Amino acid sequence: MHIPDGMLDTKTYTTLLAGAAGTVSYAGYWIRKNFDSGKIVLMAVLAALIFGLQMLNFPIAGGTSGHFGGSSLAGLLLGSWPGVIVMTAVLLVQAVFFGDGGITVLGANIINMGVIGCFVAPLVYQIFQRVNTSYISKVVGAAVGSFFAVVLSSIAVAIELWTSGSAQFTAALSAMVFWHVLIGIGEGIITGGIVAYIAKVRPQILEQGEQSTHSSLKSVTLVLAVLAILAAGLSFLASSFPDGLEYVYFEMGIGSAPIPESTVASPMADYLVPGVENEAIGTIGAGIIGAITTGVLLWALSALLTRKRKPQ
Amino acid sequence: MSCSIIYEDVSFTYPNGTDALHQVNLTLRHGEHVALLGPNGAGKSTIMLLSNGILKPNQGRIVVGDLTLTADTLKPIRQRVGLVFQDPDDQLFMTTVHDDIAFGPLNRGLSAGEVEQRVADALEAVSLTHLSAKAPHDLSFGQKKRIALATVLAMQPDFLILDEPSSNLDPRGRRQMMELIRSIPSTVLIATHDLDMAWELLPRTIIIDGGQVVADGPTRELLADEVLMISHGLELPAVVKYS
Amino acid sequence: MSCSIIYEDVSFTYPNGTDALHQVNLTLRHGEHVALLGPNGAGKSTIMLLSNGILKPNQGRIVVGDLTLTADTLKPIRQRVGLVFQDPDDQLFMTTVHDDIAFGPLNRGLSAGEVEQRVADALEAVSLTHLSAKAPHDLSFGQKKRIALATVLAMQPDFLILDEPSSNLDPRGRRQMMELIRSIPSTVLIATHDLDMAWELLPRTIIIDGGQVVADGPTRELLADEVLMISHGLELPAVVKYS
Amino acid sequence: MNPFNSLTPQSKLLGAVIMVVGIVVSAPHTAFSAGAVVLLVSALAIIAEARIGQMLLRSLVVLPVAGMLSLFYPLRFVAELTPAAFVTAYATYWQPMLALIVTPWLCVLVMMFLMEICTQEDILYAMECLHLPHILVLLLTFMFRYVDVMRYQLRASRRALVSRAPGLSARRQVMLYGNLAGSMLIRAYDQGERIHAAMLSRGYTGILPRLRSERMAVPDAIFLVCTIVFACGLLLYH
Ligand SMILES: Nc1ncnc2c1ncn2[C@@H]1O[C@H](COP(=O)(O)OP(=O)(O)OP(=O)(O)O)[C@@H](O)[C@H]1O
Ligand SMILES: Nc1ncnc2c1ncn2[C@@H]1O[C@H](COP(=O)(O)OP(=O)(O)OP(=O)(O)O)[C@@H](O)[C@H]1O
Ligand SMILES: [Mg+2]
Ligand SMILES: [Mg+2]
Repeated sequence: MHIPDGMLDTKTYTTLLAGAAGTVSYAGYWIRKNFDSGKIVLMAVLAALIFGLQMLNFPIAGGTSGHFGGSSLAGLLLGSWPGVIVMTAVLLVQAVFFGDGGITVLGANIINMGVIGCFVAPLVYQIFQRVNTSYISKVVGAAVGSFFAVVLSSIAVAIELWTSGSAQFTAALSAMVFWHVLIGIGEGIITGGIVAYIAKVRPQILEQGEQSTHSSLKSVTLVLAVLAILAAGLSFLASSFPDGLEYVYFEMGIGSAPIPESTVASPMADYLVPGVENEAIGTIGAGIIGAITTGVLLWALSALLTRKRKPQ
Repeated sequence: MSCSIIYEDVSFTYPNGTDALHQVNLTLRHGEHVALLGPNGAGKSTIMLLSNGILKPNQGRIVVGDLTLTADTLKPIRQRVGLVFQDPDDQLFMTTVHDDIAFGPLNRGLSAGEVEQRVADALEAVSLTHLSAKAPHDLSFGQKKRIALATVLAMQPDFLILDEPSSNLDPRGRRQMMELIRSIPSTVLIATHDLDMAWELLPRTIIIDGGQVVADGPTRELLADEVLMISHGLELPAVVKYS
Repeated sequence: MSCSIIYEDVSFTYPNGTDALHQVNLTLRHGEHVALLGPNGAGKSTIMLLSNGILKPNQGRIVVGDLTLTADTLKPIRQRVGLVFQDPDDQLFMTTVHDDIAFGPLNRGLSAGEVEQRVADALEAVSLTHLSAKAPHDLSFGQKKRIALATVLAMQPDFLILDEPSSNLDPRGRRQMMELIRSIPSTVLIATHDLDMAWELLPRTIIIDGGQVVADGPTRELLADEVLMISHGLELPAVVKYS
Repeated sequence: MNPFNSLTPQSKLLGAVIMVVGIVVSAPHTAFSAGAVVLLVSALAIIAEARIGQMLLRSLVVLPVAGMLSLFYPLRFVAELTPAAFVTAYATYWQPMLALIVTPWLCVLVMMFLMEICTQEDILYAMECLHLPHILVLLLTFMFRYVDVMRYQLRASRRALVSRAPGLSARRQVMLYGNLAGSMLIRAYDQGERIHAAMLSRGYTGILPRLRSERMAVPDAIFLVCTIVFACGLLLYH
């Protein structure tokens, strides 16, 4: 699901933006090192396919509908790192051109809908391949892998909503996971179907994807570790600022109802109690810190990637 | 069962605003073999795509056999009309040539033996039996054109609509295709720029230009009329010109 | 600058194992206009795709002008060789016809005025000036074929390679195209099944079959040789047959 | 004359991002601050002669997801699992729920305005100028080309399917979807490679040619300062 702007608070989205920037810049570096320019065609075609399929909704239970995510497919056919770039491109277009998914939460969406699938699905697929390399095992591995990727990414969304204070953890988690188990089945069928076709008609693509995954699995651990440290640091930094939503609601008296008892027992209880006197300054401060952190990271990223630009 | 097809006052405008057809009236009678001629962009392919409901007319109606084309009759009409597209890539989508040709007959619910027989016959008819196991997108353009024809032949439709069947075919393939069509008892409509084929094969000709029917009559009369031909981007067939 | 092109012992196998070319030797001299004939699947398109490095030979080498085709010389060679694909959908990729034709000249770094001039000329040459603002995919197949030709004409390449340029063109468009090619001083190679065009337009003919060159000589000699033609899926051109 | 024409694409994109960040950081919005954003965007849209109806319509894309997520909000305040408790929670907290919808909607409105004053090529150019990874911009450039290829492949597959299997059972149709998507991918890939080759053979070097090349100038600076002031104004309002 594309999270829109305003659903995540400053600490969460800056952390995830930083994490995504790091991942994407490493992915760009990896591609420059390992891919020739001819691969851009497959990447772009896959981006276009995923972009198109994301536009089509398929019905799931209870009158709701879900749509294809595509990160697993990208990860399986291209390898994890190129997959991340493809998903970033797709999500960027959805956000900027169609307003589907927000700008500030782009990092969160890249992690949820891109990075997780690009790594989880190939990993599961690899496990299946170790057991058996038959055609059936390829298809089933791809389908199961993409199912898990969808469910995991829904868990990530729930956690993000919870740390942002936009939702209660158990409610968000159970609703998200229930819904995404169904979506995951759809995703599994589509991914499995596409992989089945490609394994039959153009197995080379799948093999190349596997090779790319092999060589990237080692660096995954490293990046994930850095991400975790970064996340911990940033959330510590930002958590001293309260969430704007809670602040306005309780301090400015827009809502006048009494606070129910359960607030205290909720996982975010301490976070809900406003502690800073001048909230406007606090919020602005959080914004500024977020903006600076992101800016520095983006600058570093572009410096890294544009060093080798075409002369013109 | 009658295999006539009637266009009554059919107009069609593409979503981008191009007025492709304007009040076209046509009647093809049972078993007739008809040529549809006209310059590029005249509306030939548009007429063909209308015939089985891939495009829907903005105005007018189309009657196939005894059914008027509506959302309800789409299915039975598509069962009867076999359409070979101008671009073979619009036609082929399965993993192997064999599966692609078998697709139509299988969906008709024929028995496995019968399906195989039809596939074999269709491949034989376009002389590409040796390519049966290849993927359709791994073929040369002319081979794809032939396979596209075979996929429709295998369905033995009552009404055969061919868009530029001779383009990109080698001369021998073109001859074979012509012999094949001559032997088909169904109603046949062929859009083509191959005037010699029309001359030899198709007794009746319809000329359209700018989305309107401008002439309809015996091929050997119309195609020998130099003024008519030249004024619609055509010319005399070689057989007339050189003899 | 010399615009010859030489194939030396070139063999090519597609990834799916199809042996498309086998030790092909060819020399096209500066300014020559040559026809490449052969049945469907002979390897004509494959030869053309090799010429500017879209496919890479498994064996042998290709020399364009004074450069041997390698990864390093790809760019300058592509600047000189203009290729019109058999399938126009492979050629057109911008959002409007105008942008598509302007693409090549813009990449050459021409000034805006010059680019516009070239676009206007190319559209004029294929008589489709009125379609300049349309999306290339919203055209009829024949119109797309013409636009594909225009995109390459606008680049004024030293070496022009056309795959089936006359297919799907109406007779008038075909005439215009022939006049146009006659007036081009560059080296021209045309793969075609249109024997009359080869007869009228192209002094030299190369016939390939099964991935091998089987004849190479003056068009009017080869094409009048009925035994040779029939044995390679071809036939006599109408001008010979009917006169 | 439309003053936005004298702005470079990169400052348009940057301005939009600044406004979105301002809106997000200053959330939640009172009727007044939300009104201010809507008024500003409408005023700009009128100046730019943008299609306001279209913008509004397209901005609604955010409602399903934002609406669903905002439903989660009051759940934490449900003391016990009785219907009455749920009703109380939702009745009490409808304002934050609304706030959760308004913020994303305002952001999308800004982005839709951006799309009204920029073409696809503009945005790609702006991304290139703003030093987004080159591979990303390159990929996007190609992606836009191939979306059309995909669309036409889809059209082709549909045509093939309906004309040859009019009465396809639902089960077989589902089974064919994987096949169709796969074949679309392969076909688009093959065609993509040929198109890529066609582009290369027409001198393509990695950037789409652009007739005018824009540098930031005074109007851009003024525009950017204005957006920053507006964003800070929203923040300080609280
Ligand atoms: N998909 C489309 N969208 C919009 N306009 C189209 C489309 N296809 C064709 N047209 C336009 O409709 C008109 C008729 O096109 P049509 O394809 O029927 O011509 P045609 O007679 O088949 O030409 P050709 O001989 O080139 O195949 C033309 O002006 C063409 O530009
Ligand atoms: N993409 C491909 N993958 C695998 N095999 C191919 C591919 N394209 C063509 N072939 C095969 O290579 C051989 C030569 O094909 P080519 O396209 O060069 O023929 P051609 O002479 O251009 O034929 P046509 O007259 O039909 O255009 C054929 O046997 C064909 O089946
Ligand atoms: Mg047509
Ligand atoms: Mg060919």
